[in-house]
Amino acid sequence: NSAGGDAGSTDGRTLRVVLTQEPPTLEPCEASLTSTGVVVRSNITEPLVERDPVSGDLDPLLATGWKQTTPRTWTFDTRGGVTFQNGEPFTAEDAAFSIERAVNSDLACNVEGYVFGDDDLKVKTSGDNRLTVTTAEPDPILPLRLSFVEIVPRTTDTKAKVRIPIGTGPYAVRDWQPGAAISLNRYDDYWGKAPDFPRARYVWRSDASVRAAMIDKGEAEIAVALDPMEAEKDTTVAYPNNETTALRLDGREAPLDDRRVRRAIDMAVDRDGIIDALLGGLAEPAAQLVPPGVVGHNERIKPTRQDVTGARALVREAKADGVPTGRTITLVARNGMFSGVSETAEALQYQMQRIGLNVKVRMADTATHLQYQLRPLPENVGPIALLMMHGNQAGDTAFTTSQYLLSEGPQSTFGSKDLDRRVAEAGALSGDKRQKAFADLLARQNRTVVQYTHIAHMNGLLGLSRSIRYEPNSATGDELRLSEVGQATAARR
Amino acid sequence: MSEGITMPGEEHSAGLGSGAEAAATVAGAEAAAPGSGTEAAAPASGAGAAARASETEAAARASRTEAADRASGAGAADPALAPGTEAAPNPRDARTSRWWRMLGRDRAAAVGAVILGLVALVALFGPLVIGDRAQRQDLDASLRPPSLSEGVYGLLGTDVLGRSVLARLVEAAATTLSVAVPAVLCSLAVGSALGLWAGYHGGRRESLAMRVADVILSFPSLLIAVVVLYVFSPSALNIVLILAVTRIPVYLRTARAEAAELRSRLFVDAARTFGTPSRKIIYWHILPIALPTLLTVATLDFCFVMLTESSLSFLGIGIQPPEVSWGLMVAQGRQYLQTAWWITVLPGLAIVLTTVSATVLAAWARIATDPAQRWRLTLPTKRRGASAAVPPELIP
Amino acid sequence: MPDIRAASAASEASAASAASAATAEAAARPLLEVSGVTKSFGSGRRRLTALDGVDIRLGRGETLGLVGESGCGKSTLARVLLGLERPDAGTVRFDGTDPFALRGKELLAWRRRVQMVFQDPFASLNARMSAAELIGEPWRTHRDVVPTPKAREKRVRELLALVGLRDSDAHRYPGEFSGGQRQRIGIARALALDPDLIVCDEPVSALDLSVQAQVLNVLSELRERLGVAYVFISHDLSVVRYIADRVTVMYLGKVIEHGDTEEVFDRPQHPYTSALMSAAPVLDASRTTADREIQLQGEIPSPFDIPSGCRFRTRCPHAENLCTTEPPPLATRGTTAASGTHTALCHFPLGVAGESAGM
Amino acid sequence: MTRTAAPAPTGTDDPALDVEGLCVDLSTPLGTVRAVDGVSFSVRRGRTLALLGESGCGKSMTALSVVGLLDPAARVTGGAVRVRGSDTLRLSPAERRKLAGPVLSIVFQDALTALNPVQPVGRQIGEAFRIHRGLSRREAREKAIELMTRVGIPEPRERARSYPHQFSGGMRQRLLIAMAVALDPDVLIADEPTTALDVTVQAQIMRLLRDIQNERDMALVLITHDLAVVAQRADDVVIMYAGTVVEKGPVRDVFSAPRHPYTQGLLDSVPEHAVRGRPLPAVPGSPPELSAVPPGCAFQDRCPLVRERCVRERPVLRPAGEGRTTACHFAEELTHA
Amino acid sequence: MFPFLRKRIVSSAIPLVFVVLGVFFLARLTGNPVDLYLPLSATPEQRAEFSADQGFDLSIPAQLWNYLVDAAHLDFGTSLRTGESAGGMVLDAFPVTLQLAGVTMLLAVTGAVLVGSLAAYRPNSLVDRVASLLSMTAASIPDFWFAIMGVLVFGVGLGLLPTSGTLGGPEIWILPVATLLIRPFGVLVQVVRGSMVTALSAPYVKIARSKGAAPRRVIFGHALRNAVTPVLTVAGDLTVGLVNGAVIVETIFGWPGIGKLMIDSILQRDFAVLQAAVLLTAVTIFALNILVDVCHALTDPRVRQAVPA
Ligand SMILES: Nc1ncnc2c1ncn2[C@@H]1O[C@H](COP(=O)(O)OP(=O)(O)OP(=O)(O)O)[C@@H](O)[C@H]1O
Ligand SMILES: Nc1ncnc2c1ncn2[C@@H]1O[C@H](COP(=O)(O)OP(=O)(O)OP(=O)(O)O)[C@@H](O)[C@H]1O
Ligand SMILES: [Mg+2]
Ligand SMILES: [Mg+2]
Repeated sequence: NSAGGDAGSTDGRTLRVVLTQEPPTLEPCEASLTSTGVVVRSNITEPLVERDPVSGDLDPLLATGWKQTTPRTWTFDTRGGVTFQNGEPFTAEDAAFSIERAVNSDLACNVEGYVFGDDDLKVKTSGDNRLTVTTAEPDPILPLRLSFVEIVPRTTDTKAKVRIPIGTGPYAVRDWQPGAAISLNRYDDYWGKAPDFPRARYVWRSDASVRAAMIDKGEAEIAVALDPMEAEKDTTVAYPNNETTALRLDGREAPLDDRRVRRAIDMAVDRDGIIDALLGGLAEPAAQLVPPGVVGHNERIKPTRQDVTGARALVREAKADGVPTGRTITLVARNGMFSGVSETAEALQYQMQRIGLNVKVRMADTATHLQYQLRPLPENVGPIALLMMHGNQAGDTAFTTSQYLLSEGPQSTFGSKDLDRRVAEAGALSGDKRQKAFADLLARQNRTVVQYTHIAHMNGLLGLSRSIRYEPNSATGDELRLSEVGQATAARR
Repeated sequence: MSEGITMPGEEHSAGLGSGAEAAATVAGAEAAAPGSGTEAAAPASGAGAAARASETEAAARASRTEAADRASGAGAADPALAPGTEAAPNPRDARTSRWWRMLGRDRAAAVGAVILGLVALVALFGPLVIGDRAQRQDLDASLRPPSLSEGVYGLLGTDVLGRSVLARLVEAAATTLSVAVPAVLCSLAVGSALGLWAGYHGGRRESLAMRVADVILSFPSLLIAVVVLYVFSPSALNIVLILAVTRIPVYLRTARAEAAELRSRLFVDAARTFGTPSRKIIYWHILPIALPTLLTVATLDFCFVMLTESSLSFLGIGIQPPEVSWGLMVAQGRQYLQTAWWITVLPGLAIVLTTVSATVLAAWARIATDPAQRWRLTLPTKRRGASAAVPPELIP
Repeated sequence: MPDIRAASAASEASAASAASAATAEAAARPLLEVSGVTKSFGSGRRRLTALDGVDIRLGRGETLGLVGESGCGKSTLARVLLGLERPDAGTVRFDGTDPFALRGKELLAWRRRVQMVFQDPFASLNARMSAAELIGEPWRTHRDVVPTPKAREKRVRELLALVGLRDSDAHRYPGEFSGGQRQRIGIARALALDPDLIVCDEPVSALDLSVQAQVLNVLSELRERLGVAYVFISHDLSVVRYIADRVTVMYLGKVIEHGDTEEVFDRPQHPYTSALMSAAPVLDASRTTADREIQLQGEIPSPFDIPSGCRFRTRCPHAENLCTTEPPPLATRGTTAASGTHTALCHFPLGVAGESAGM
Repeated sequence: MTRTAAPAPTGTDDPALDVEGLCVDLSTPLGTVRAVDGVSFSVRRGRTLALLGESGCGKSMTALSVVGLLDPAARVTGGAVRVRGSDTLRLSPAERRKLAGPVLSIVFQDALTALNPVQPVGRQIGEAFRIHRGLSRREAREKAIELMTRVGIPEPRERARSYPHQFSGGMRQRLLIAMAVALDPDVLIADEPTTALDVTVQAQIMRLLRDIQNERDMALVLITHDLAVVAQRADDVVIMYAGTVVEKGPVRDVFSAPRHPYTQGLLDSVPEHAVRGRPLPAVPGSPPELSAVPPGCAFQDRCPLVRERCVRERPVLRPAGEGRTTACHFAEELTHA
Repeated sequence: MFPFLRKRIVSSAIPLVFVVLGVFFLARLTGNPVDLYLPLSATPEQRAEFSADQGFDLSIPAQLWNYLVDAAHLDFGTSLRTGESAGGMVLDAFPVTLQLAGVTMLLAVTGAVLVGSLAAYRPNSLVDRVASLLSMTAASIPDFWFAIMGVLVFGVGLGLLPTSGTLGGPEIWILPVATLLIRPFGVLVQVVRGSMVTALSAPYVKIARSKGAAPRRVIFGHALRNAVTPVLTVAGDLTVGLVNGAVIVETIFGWPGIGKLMIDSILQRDFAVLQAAVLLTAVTIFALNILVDVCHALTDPRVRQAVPA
């Protein structure tokens, strides 16, 4: 620990990663929290199956194969010859235990609510290597859901969450100095390919410029979530991070209850301008809540082109019909949602004002923002345009629609009966039909409901030191696989 | 340790001769005329003579003061306005012009005053001139560096939304001042009132007030800020209120200390012997004396308030866009430090310049308002000796 | 002092009436009667008795000189007389009433009758008020005394004239006056309410000789013309001897000798008084004091720890065992002058011819 | 110059302190004024010279310029201050510091503030030994205790550890004297050493000063405006008015037969000489403001003898009898009055 | 001295109570933290269950009572965010802040005493004016700006210092301390200068000079100790500011101090941690005030003997 600061010295053997914040815990069943998952997932612990972030296909990990035996039952074959970092062998019992612990216990694991809702799962093992999971309703995407369950040994505490987990992953936790750093050691008995770096070390800085400076200074090899300003440097790599920003318009309050006004707002936004000037060009204009690569993404809908005159005309028209377009709309955004968020909010406000609406900005903290985002929605706050960011990590639009498009969806302000029905129908489908049904659904919301003014599919910006080689993908933000990082033997790209 | 002594190059004769002395003598002679004129009318004997002699003396002294003031100020005394002919100079005019002259004597303070004046003018009238320029966005013109070719508004470059930094600086001046000034004034008023009351009465009332100050001081002000700004609305008014509340202890302590010291002064005792109620003693006797110190603290606090507002912006709980303050500009611009320095350096410079000017001016004002120190301003800087101390209450 | 006499007719009139009233009632009852006044500060071990059963009496138009070592409680007594400090025990009767029992209007009325001139003319005038404002300050509270602004202006001019200042001085600030002139403003302010009693706490000790003479002249002039009574505190014995009718000598919070000025100065009974007299340097070089000076030994005892018996015994050249055990009795000696007696608090008062300072 | 412990032999006619034509200029709001104007006097060892005059006439200023402790606002513009054969005004600060203490020493008036409130008095008294003799802390303390005994502080060993606020005014003044005489200076200047004290204490202090002076054969310059003190304690007197010397001579002679109307006025206004009930014969008026000392005689505004010549011409110090000088055009009239 | 201290301690403890109560209620005003800690899709039942677990379903007075009872047993609850004991987290974070604040104030006071005395010794000299200007500027620079500049210039540009972090040699202290330092230093220089000017014109300084004391002796032997009272007061208050508000430095440089912990727990509605942190800082501030008083008493014998009125 000399001149290199927290991240340790540049010894070429330690991979130093600088995050935005300290993980509150490393408990695997909380791995769907970004700040925990980025350290734990696929580094310390592994799930049965994993989703390929690029193709969207499911790949075997601790399960070698799976199939749906009845509409409500799936069986999994687990991998043999795998040991936990404490030396215990991995068996189907462990997998069953982990599922029980994450989904059915009283631990209130984050993954439980996030991926599985209320429904409990029935888990059975037969022999060391076979596992049967039974759901209450038919579930075509159960393996995908199970990709969120990190496998821990049977010895793990079931009464309380653990801070430092044991898993089967390529790295094991060596040491956690609270507030300062988390160090990992390569797990030498890892069943898969041994990673390049024998050691890894996480530190955290909340200021993006400091994270960037650490790469520049050679104090870290990887820095996450850099500011778009840094995009021009050759030490940064952008990657699509599955996040989509949008304005959610509260269709219950005038003037947003008028579709013309909502459509006008959609037309008022200068997506290209915002992306170029504020997001460093690191985003794609969006027309839907899910990015390409997610099941249900509709290739055919194009982002709305900015059309100020058209938008003004719509607003005027609405006004002529007695819609109180002068009422102040509150544009709520969250500090730190993404880099440049407050400028983006200002730009949106300005653009909305240009078409004759009255808008004020309110920057909120996470807790306050959540009050606006989640049902029960706050009362008596007037018309709200909520700047939100949605990340579909699971890769299936069903996760999006149930939250954002249902008229009673937890994160939706309104909707239509027709759409609700279609959502229910699409959820039961699989394969191409599923894709088509969801794609159609998304296009339909844009035509009939217009609850969202989609802004951009975001990109993350990763700082990478020249000494390493790493290809980020859409999952990098949630699951930074250290084993994919290699020493830069040859010149990088 | 003998810098008071200069080595005379040659033996200095004991008699008259220095230019300054000659000037003083002339002034004295001038002044003697009206004095002796009045004397002729009055009878003279005993203590009466004594009294009268001192009257003339005082009169002469007064007119001398004016004469000397004039001479030293303008460098050319108008003979038509010699003390003899001048019946009753308007004291207000004389006083105002004396202030200007004293300001002129302190170059640093004069520069400070000019800067502050400019800032105040810009804050008052700037927004009228620039119209909506500070808000007008042009995403295509994002981050243009300062240049002469882009018209007035391009002079200082543009920010990331393509807004003119100059226009934003102007508008931010208004916001910044409209936050800092009321915040300082509120805490000044409340804190001083409480502190004077506590200090004058002493005893239980004093300890009560001091405990209130302790509570406020040991409260994490960030907590209050977050609660008020996130839970209630994050308006400029609320920022003003928070800043005002958290700064109250500063004035409270200062005022208490001053009042506690002043309450045992003889003229306060004197007022009590007339039966003057405490409220009025505080208002008539204590407040006027404590005020310069309190105002100095206030000026210095001004700096603190601006910085705090800026730090709140850094944490995202300061002035909310699209309103803009210098602090917010610095905070928002910090990520462009490497690519577009002007967005953050210029407002930072504005803060530094304003507060340094205010501090310099406050130091000057302390001397200028103190009759016992004021004369120092008439000396050349080198010989001015110790100027007024920054009061110890300069507590952040 | 012709020019003081030349003051306006109004003040002349009020002065005359006050003077005649004073003479009429003078015999009837004393203006001021203080008996057994005790005052201490602090508490517990740090308790300090500043006044311990002090008695004084003062008739109308009389001047009482109060002398004593530094810290013996003179100023504290003055503050008690002014109602600035409430005594722990004992009574103060001003013209028959107890000022500490007064409230509201009556209190204000009493406040009008007793005024004070402070030792330090620099500190007792608020430097930010003009002479006129300073003199008129009491009227801000006592609005009825001089009701209209016009009348006030006039009265300020009268008062200025009375103390020998000019009209034009009204708009000057204390900083522009010399020490003597300031002290006159202080006196004028004390006179603004037409008081019956003025307590002067070392009014001249901050002033130098020639100014001191000017101020003393103003004070005695006023006494003659307005019939004001004074309590005159000083430790300059020659000044007291010049101005006072009676003298009270204090030591460590107690009155140890009281009597007519001439009596006390010429035939002191208490050894402390006698030592005091002898220590005062005199101008007349032929009468150098070196030979007859009574040198007091030791320091003044701490007021926190007052000696038993006679409090002067620690330094008294005549102290005997009795003095340690018994508090001294009040020794009274027949009077020579017309009024009052000459008392001393001593076991062994000095004889008439004995160690008299013989000035 | 190096310090030699042995005092210069007494009896020589060389004055221990010789001030000649001292002028001090003062920067004031009204410009530069001359606060001390050509003041000359000298004093031999064992003798006492009194500097007498109204408040503000420049007595302290004279004393401070002699010891080199003037405020930055004031500066010496002329004259010479000779001690031990060298003119202190022409010495470098470091050389001057060597004189301060062993040769020239001063006692200030305000004992309340002149002692450092946060240092034990023993340390303050011993400091001179540490500076000039390089004694250790302990040795200096012993010396300090000796001195405290000398000035009559009871239980000096214990009291050396006390702080100034634990002493009464008179004791503090004695401590100041102890401090000033620590190194047996040739010249001791006492600037109003008793003004704030009451008569019995004043008498004690004056006695102490006299005893110490006799013991160590010092020259004493006593600054005061108390005529009685001067009458009793001084050999010679210098009377100052508005920055100038108006009369100089042996005390006895000057007081019995003043040759300047100001001296006369001063002597008259002493209440000791007054008859009760009669007004005191005060000197009317107040001294001129330094910025406006009239041309001619500075005393003209207040002088009962003022003539036309006094307005025109400033009187210079002239001999007026043996050992006496006065600055009055009409000194003879007073003499014969 | 002891009665004086006892009295001071008793009277300062009262504000402590108010601070604790105040934080409790203010925290409750910020709303229910349930949403933050449950997944966005959590059901109402899950929310209710979570609330019950954490005791947020009780009435506010009941919550307060529980809190006070637990606090009396030095149990400050567990952090919602990390599940650790709040008291432990706070105690872990505190030394960092204390060290930062301590080092900063030590340097600030020493530096200010040197610079301020130098300036005061020759008022209005070049040194004085430069020192005054610099100190005023230092006191008015936004600290986060200074910090980021420092990182870019010294960390990246010149490569002299590490950019941030807490582990490593003494060099890692430089930037954080410098950032924290500027304002207290600027303020203190002015305070020291002011009170030194006063002290240097005091009569006892004249006496010291009349004894032939050299400038160094005059300044440090005599004037300084007399001038130090206001400096101590201000330094005490500045330290209070640092204990309460090193947030920005801790945020930028990644120091896991109490300031950052406090703001994080405010933003995360982690009441237990917030309450524990505020209580600890309030106690520290209380101790600090007493310390300042003791220092006053140590430097000034008059204070030591003062009879409490
Ligand atoms: N407010 C007070 N609190 C505590 N002690 C006091 C107070 N006022 C006076 N004393 C003490 O009471 C004693 C008498 O004080 P006082 O001022 O009356 O003396 P004095 O005779 O006027 O002295 P001087 O001649 O010095 O003016 C002194 O020991 C003084 O310290
Ligand atoms: N630092 C200063 N700044 C301005 N004027 C000063 C200063 N010191 C002294 N003076 C003025 O210089 C003149 C001479 O002062 P000095 O102190 O020598 O008088 P003094 O004779 O000692 O008077 P006192 O008897 O009151 O001590 C006075 O008019 C005084 O106002
Ligand atoms: Mg007194
Ligand atoms: Mg003097």
